[in-house]
Amino acid sequence: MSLLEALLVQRGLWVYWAIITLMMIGLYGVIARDHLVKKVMGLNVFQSSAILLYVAIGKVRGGTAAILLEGEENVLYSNPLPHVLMLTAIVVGIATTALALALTVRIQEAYGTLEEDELARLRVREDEEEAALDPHPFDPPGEPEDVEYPEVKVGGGAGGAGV
Amino acid sequence: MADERGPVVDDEPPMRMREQIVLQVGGRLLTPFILLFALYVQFHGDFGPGGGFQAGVLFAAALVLFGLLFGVDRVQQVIPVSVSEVMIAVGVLLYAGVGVTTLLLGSAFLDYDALSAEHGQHWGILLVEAGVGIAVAATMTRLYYAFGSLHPDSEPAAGEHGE
Amino acid sequence: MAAESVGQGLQQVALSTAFDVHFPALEVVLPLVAAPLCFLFRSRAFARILSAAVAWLTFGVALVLLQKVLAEGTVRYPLGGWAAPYGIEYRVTVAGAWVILVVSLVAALTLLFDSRGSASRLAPERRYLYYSAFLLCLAGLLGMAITGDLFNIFVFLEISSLSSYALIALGRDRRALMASYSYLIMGTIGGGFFMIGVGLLYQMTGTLNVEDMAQRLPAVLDTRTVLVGFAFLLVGLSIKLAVFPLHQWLPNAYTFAPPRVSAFLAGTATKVSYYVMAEVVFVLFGAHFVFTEIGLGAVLMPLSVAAMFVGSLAAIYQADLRRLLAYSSIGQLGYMTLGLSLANVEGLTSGLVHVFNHGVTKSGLFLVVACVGYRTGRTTVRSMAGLGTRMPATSLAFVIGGMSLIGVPGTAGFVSKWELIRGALAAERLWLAAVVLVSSLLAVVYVWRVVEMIYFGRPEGLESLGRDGEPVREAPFSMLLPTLILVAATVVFGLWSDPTLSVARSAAVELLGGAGG
Amino acid sequence: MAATETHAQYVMGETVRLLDGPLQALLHPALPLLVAGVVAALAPPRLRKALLVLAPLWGAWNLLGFTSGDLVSAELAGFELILLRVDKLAFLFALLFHLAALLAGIYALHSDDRMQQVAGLLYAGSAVGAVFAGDLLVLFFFWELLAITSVFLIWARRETASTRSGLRYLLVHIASGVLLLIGAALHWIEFGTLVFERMDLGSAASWVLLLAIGIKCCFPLLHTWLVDAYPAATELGTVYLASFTTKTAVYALARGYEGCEPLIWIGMAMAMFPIFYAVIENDLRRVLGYSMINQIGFMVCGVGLGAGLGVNGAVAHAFNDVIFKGLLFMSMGAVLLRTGRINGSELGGLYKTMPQTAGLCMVGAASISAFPLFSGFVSKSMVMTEAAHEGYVVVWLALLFASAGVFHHAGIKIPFFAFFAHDSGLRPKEAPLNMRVAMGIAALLCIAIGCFPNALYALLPYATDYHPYDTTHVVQQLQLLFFSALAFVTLMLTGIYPPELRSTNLDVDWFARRAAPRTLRVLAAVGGAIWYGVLAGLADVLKVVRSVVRWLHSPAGRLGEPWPTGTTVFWAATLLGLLLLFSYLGSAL
Repeated sequence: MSLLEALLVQRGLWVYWAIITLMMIGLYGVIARDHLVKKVMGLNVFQSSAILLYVAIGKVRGGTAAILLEGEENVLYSNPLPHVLMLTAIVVGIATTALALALTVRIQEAYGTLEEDELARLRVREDEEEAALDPHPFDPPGEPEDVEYPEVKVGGGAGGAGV
Repeated sequence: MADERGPVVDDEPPMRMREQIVLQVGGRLLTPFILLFALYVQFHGDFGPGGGFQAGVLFAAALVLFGLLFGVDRVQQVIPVSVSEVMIAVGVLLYAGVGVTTLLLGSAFLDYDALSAEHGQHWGILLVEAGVGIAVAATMTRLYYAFGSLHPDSEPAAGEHGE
Repeated sequence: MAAESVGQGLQQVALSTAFDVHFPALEVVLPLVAAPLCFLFRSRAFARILSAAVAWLTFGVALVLLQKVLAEGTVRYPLGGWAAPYGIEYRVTVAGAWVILVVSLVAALTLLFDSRGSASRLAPERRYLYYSAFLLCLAGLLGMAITGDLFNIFVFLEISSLSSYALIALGRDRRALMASYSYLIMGTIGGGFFMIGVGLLYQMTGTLNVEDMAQRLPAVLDTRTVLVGFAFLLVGLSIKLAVFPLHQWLPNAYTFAPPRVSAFLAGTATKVSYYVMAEVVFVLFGAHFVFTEIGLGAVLMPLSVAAMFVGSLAAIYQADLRRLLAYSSIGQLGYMTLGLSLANVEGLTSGLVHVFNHGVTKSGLFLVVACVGYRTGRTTVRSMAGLGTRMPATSLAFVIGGMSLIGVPGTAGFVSKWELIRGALAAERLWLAAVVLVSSLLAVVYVWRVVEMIYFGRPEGLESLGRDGEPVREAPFSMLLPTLILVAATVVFGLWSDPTLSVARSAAVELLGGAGG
Repeated sequence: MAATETHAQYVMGETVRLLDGPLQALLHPALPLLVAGVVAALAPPRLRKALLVLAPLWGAWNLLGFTSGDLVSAELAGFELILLRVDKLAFLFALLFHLAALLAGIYALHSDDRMQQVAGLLYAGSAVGAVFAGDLLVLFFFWELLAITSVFLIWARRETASTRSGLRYLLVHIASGVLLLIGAALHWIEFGTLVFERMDLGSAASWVLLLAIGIKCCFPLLHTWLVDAYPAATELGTVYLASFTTKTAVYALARGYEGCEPLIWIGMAMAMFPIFYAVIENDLRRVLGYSMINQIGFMVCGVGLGAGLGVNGAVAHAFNDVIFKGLLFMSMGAVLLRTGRINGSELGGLYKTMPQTAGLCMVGAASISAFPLFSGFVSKSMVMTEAAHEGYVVVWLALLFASAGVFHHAGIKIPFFAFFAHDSGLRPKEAPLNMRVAMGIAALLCIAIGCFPNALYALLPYATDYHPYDTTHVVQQLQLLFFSALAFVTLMLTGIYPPELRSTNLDVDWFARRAAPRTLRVLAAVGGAIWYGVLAGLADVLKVVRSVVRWLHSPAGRLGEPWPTGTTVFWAATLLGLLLLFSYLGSAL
């Protein structure tokens, strides 16, 4: 069996490929997009992949919901625990998204933009203005000056030149 | 430095929405049923799939739908911002209160058997789920208020209280 | 405030004989219940008093728990009465009790700190939200250290993270918003990784209980799923722990948060993650698997060393005191992870004792900066010019805290560094000991900059005037008291290191399975 | 070996006493000065001045309560630390430091500079602490304290140049401290103890420790900090600096490396090479700095020659050197204070208005040149006698040459250029009274020790019956000095020696003829060029390191600036990938 077959055709494994793909899409969104809201969307996709992973874990082929039915025994249940856990994860996701969006609203109000590179520029300028109030002893503004050599006297007259 | 723009989200789309007769009539018809269904999911949670979280979301969905069609102010006539905030706290406290009660009754935290030997589990679940439902519904509503009524000097979203 | 806390305290004492079995739950439930109460009553004064009282109560409970754990071994508490592998179990170990002690102590003292002036962007009438979020954060951090259920750790992690994002965003400077945003992105990814890791391990073992899983894992350790799960867990925690290349959310978050939040988070948030990481590495997977079979040391050790240097070097260049302290935190966290990566008793002891020592020191220093900010209106290094005579107590507090950061003998910082060097020598890595010493020199430089400014700097022009053009005076007593308590603690536990060291050592021995490395 | 036996006698003492008897009532000898320093930091000027004089007296009184063999130890984090170990060697140095602190304290009375006065007291206290340190960790603590407190004396001048100098000074001394700590760690690993005792060269620890001490002791090539920093300090600061740091290092050498032969050769080199630099130097305080290295050379040599006369000579010379070098630095400080300049070519003719200072300076000059009846004579001759006695002819010759060189640059050049020579037209006031008092006491001591050396000999670590005033010594020394003086006078009178041309070499010793100056200059040039090349190379490396650090870590640097969120997430993903790869590979192996 080729690797591809092993990975794709083997029953049930495809779902993990889907999850990984989803996760990578999400991470890519966070890494590559500059717009803050798009980053949040990437984050949501990433979280969904994690949620799907749990759902996939709990699913049992042919299993039903885990409800005790009278008179029936040996029923095949899906594992409800991961699914229940995901309720919490979804709550967390909503809270995160809501908070992130609230922040973006605030950022838009404060800076008038949501592009991260622009925001970085603005913030750097703010940092520099602050730093300008506080010149650093080891790092004077302007050109980095040369290291001062320890004073060495070499010879007096003919022998050599003082430094 | 920040260039102050106008309102971030303007009122235009909801205004237009109010003129959609079909949507308005449909929405008005659907809202009570969604609310009822929410209650069903809430109370049926004892026996089958469902529970406070799903119910809360459904409840909030009804309010959000209504708000989208008729404006946030109309929903706020029914459930003012302050009420929604109080409900969040009440919901969480209901949940925690059951736990503390069991604690004070001498059992473990959230050990429902302490409430009543026979029906302890029932009552416990019922109360806890009610707490969750109230908290979730109120939080979602509050989130909708926060974003739905955005204008530059609005209150910050209370997203961090969505737990 | 006092009456309230004493009243509750008395109640506690009366109940304690029969009630102390519930302390593990109470530790988390107290702040968790208090948070919505603050929200419900919408009163700033009430919220202040309640949160301070609750924080002191949790501190008291933590003390009792620690004593109990030291006397009786691990304390277990089944939530909802469901026994361990099925229900969620709260499990207080020595290390866990140690961490919650630090967290609750720092919380209690920072809440005692009377943050005046408009430190946060909330309108005064909505300030209660701040305390609500603060308590939630506290509950989350305590919960992470107490619960014995992996998914529960994730939930508490998110509770504390979400509330800390909100708290950081409350900082007055608008840069706080971006700081909070990037922390949010990083934190969520970290939490997500953690959750995925837990899911993969659950898939292989069918349990979420740490101890139960630890028993089942050896059978499946050689599967790739477990390896992947481990990697996800570790990276997720590394983000929360600000391990070297993943540290960049931290400086701005600590810099622009409201002063008390900086002090609280700097003393606690990363420390709890450190504990969780130690638990995952040593309890869940075991030192043998992590360090011998997959050789994590080869990854973690260079990163820790890099963090020590990157953090300290960057701190040297900072103009803002808070950012200076934040970068120094990155360096100090490097010492802690280095201790963990040594995987011997001395190393882990140094890490765990540094949880306390650094927590106390750094919180104290952030409070010092808050005092300076309140009086001078600025928090740059330059704003410390000539404070030696005008704010003598605050200045002295900074000097002592700074000495602890350097690791001068007689301060708490020395105790942990000494232990770390012993760990390095015990692991026969002489160069590590040398590296630790050299990096301490960098701390000398950045601390010295400030000290020089305090005692030899001359305020120029308008700088001689403080906030609102008033002359700079010593900070008010209500701000000074908690600051001085924290700073005094660094000296007290620097000179009298037996209690901290012995607890940390027994926690380390316990984590390492009593085998002694 | 006889050497080690006698050594053991005084190091071990008779008994070990732990905090009983008179010791209980006494403070650690370093405490009076340290406490006074801390109090002075907060005290008003008047009280501070009183402390400057009273603290050394108090400390000395306290010190006199100790006897050899006293030992105080404490436990810290599982280590037993010997905070205090008293024997004759440490006692003598401690006494010396108190004396120096007293002289410098009196000398400092006219000033109101809190920083210098506080730093001076703390500095003296740390030197006292260092000589009583019984183990390497305690020594390290005081070693670093010494560096940290003394740098303020340089910074106190509050000029850019002195700030830079001070930073370099601090860097060098912190490095020395770190080396000491590394040495201590190695020592612990190798021998399982931290007690600071005589050790044999050979173990890694001994070499690292020698390097650490060597930096403070100005071994050749490690000496630059001294001539860099001393002239940069204030007039008061240099007096303090000259008394403690190098002498503490000499103490450490005497304690740890007594009788190690390499030290003889190192000492010889130290006695020789600074002469070339001193001759061509214009800044009179820097001249004194070079002569200081030269004098330490004698001491190092003495330590290398080993127990008995060698170590005795080294210690005695250290004692005398602090006094007469202090005296010379004080007189130059007075000149600097009154005229604001210190270059030989800009001074001259000051004897007209500063006669007392000039006279006192000449007493110091006579002492350093080892005139009979002055203090230098009674100690320097011990070292030279021992060198000859042990059969080191080359060393003896080199030291003789060095003596002549000293006479030239310190004995003649300093007073001549400052107070006589070509009249510069400056008419400054006489030095302040307190300075004259301090110099007067020092001068009296110089003469007293020179005339009655037995009091000093009684304090020395080894019993001695040495008599400096025998015919051979006196005649030989007088020959050396008078011929030097004769040559100098002849050259002056015939106009061959133009005082303003500072490059002209006046090494008119007995052996060097007219060709010598040229040779010397070429030697100095070649040596200097090589050394300069090394330094420049180092400086380039430093520059690169610094710019790399700045590029990485400054707020605008790659690692210092806040990364965009995406970058951090990218690193998270990368780390995850790395870890996956790593654990995969690790488990595959």
